[in-house]
Amino acid sequence: MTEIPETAQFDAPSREEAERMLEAMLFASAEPLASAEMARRLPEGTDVAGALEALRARYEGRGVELRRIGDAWAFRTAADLGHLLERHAVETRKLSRAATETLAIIAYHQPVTRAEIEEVRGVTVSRGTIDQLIDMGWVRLGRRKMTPGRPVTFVVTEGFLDHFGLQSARDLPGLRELRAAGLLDNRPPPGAGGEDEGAEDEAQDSLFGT
Amino acid sequence: MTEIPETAQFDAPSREEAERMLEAMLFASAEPLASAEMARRLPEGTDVAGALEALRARYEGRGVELRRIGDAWAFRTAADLGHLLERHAVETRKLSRAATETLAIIAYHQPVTRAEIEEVRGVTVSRGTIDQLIDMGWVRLGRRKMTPGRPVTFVVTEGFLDHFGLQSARDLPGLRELRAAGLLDNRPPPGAGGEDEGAEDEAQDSLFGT
Amino acid sequence: MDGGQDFADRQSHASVEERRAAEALIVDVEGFEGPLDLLLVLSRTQKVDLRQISILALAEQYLGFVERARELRIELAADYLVMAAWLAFLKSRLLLPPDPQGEEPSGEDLAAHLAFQLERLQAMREASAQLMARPRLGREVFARGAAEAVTVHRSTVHHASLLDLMQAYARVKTRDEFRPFVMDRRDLMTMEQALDRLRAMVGEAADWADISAYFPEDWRAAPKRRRSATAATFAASLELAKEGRIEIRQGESFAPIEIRRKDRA
Repeated sequence: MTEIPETAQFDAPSREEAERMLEAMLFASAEPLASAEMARRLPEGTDVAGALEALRARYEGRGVELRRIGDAWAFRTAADLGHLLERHAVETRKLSRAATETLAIIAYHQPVTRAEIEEVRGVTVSRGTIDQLIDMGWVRLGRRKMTPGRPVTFVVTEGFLDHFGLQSARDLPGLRELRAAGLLDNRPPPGAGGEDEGAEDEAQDSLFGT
Repeated sequence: MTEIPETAQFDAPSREEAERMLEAMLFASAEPLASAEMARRLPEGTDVAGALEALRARYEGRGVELRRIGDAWAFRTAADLGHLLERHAVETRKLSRAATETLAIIAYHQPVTRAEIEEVRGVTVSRGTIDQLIDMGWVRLGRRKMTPGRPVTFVVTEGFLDHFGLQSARDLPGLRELRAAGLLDNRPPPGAGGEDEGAEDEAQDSLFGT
Repeated sequence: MDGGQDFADRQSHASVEERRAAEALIVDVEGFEGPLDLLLVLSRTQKVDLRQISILALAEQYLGFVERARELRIELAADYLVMAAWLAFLKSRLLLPPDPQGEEPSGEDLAAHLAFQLERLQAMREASAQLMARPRLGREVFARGAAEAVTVHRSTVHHASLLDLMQAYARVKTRDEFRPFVMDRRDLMTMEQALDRLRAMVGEAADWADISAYFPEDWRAAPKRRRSATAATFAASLELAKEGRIEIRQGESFAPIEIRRKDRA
């Protein structure tokens, strides 16, 4: 297939006009354009090399620059402005169930060792869960326990109290209050995250009569 | 999702620098950028409107021009250079006469109900016609009309303005003449209902801001 | 409307031509977008500004068209016939003196509205043509070819409410109460365990003693473990009694269960 230069029948454009044409072509092209290719699309006799050089000079120091890449040319964002093409988006996500439970145990039992947390939760607590809580600034290391092995303990931070609007960790409502407030969950079905409400609670409470 | 302005901590840039920054952002984007979005990405206190105006003047008559499209801005190749760029042209489905007429009626009469479109065209408007215009991103649903049945209205989109190179719906070709000739009035057939032209006119006035 | 006289003139020398034109139109009926479109095309044959067209003449032309279509046995859509009926009505209104009561809209008003509709449709056609003739994005005007996408750096902030926290704690604290017993190996003494323990100890048991005396130290306090130890030890003692190694007694219902070594005399 032969390309018929669309504009070959016209006279060679002025330098100014040649620059405009190259500007438009380079802007619209998805890839760097070879100068030979640009020459083919411009009226015969156009000083492509000269116009490209002029165009490059015109854009020097601007927000976009005309760059030569091998035999081809392309507009590129000025290197120092790359940060404008980035955006920081912060997404708020609910804390995972494991993390919330671990946090709750630390808050209610502090200072508490990892083994104690596991004892209460009935499952092992992954290193990552506690790290996450520490990263969030809600949990920090407390004093070591005076028991064999001198295990580290975890306590909640000022930031935690602040976030949850508590004066001190002692302000956390007790189990009895939780139950009175209808906050006690029923048995979570194995594997499933059971966040079900009151009705069943009541039934189970009377059944087990605690 | 919360946006953290990346550069908010810096001082407002000089006009020259603001132009560079806008140039980079606008050049990089194929879609029009809302000025609010650009302001968000620039240091606080940047005179975005002023810099955009300066940038537009700078590019006037070049091969690439800065266009305003509603509240957004975009670089676009100059219309007279299209012949050089035809190789990039995306072959779009040719619109039927029904579709182009419906589009024009929506653009000139917006916000307009389907019944009103049918009134102008004298035939029923098939569901598919409006769907096609919506699919193309040229038409969207507007507010419901405060008339019995609260019918939905159709309006043209920013994509429409972008496609047809219009800054706003006020710039539609011949709009002023059509209005002056009363051809955009909603004139009910004699004997059908009251003379409620006043309210309609007001709605259109505020839309076209004349 | 100035229709009447004008129309009579035209009809005398233009009717043949018009009839021919109408026939040509009929062949083309599929190409029209409804009666209003057809009326607009017909109005062009009057070769005047749309504001000056004779609606009466137009009505005549349209009715002529419908008439020809009937003669040629061409099916016309219902809306063409509705329009024909309406135009016949309009024609009569235009030709008859206005109703002195004046309740109904006058023929002039109706004609004026039809003229307005035609003019408006024509205007929208022209507007649509002008719109389509504009330099269009992707055809004559182009966007940035090598768009650089904005990189979005996502970071996540986790949050929890006090309610989440309390519910989590309540969940943890009540989980034990509802844990399926098979999960609770720790707090469960099997009969085999109790049997092994009892076999080892029973040789010394010359005197009656409560079976709870045989529980391991750490199975005595916690109620759950104590219950399990009770059940397992009781079952084990039944087993040993069956083997003839011990004796069991209970003073009354719910009284402590006691065992002692059975001496094989």
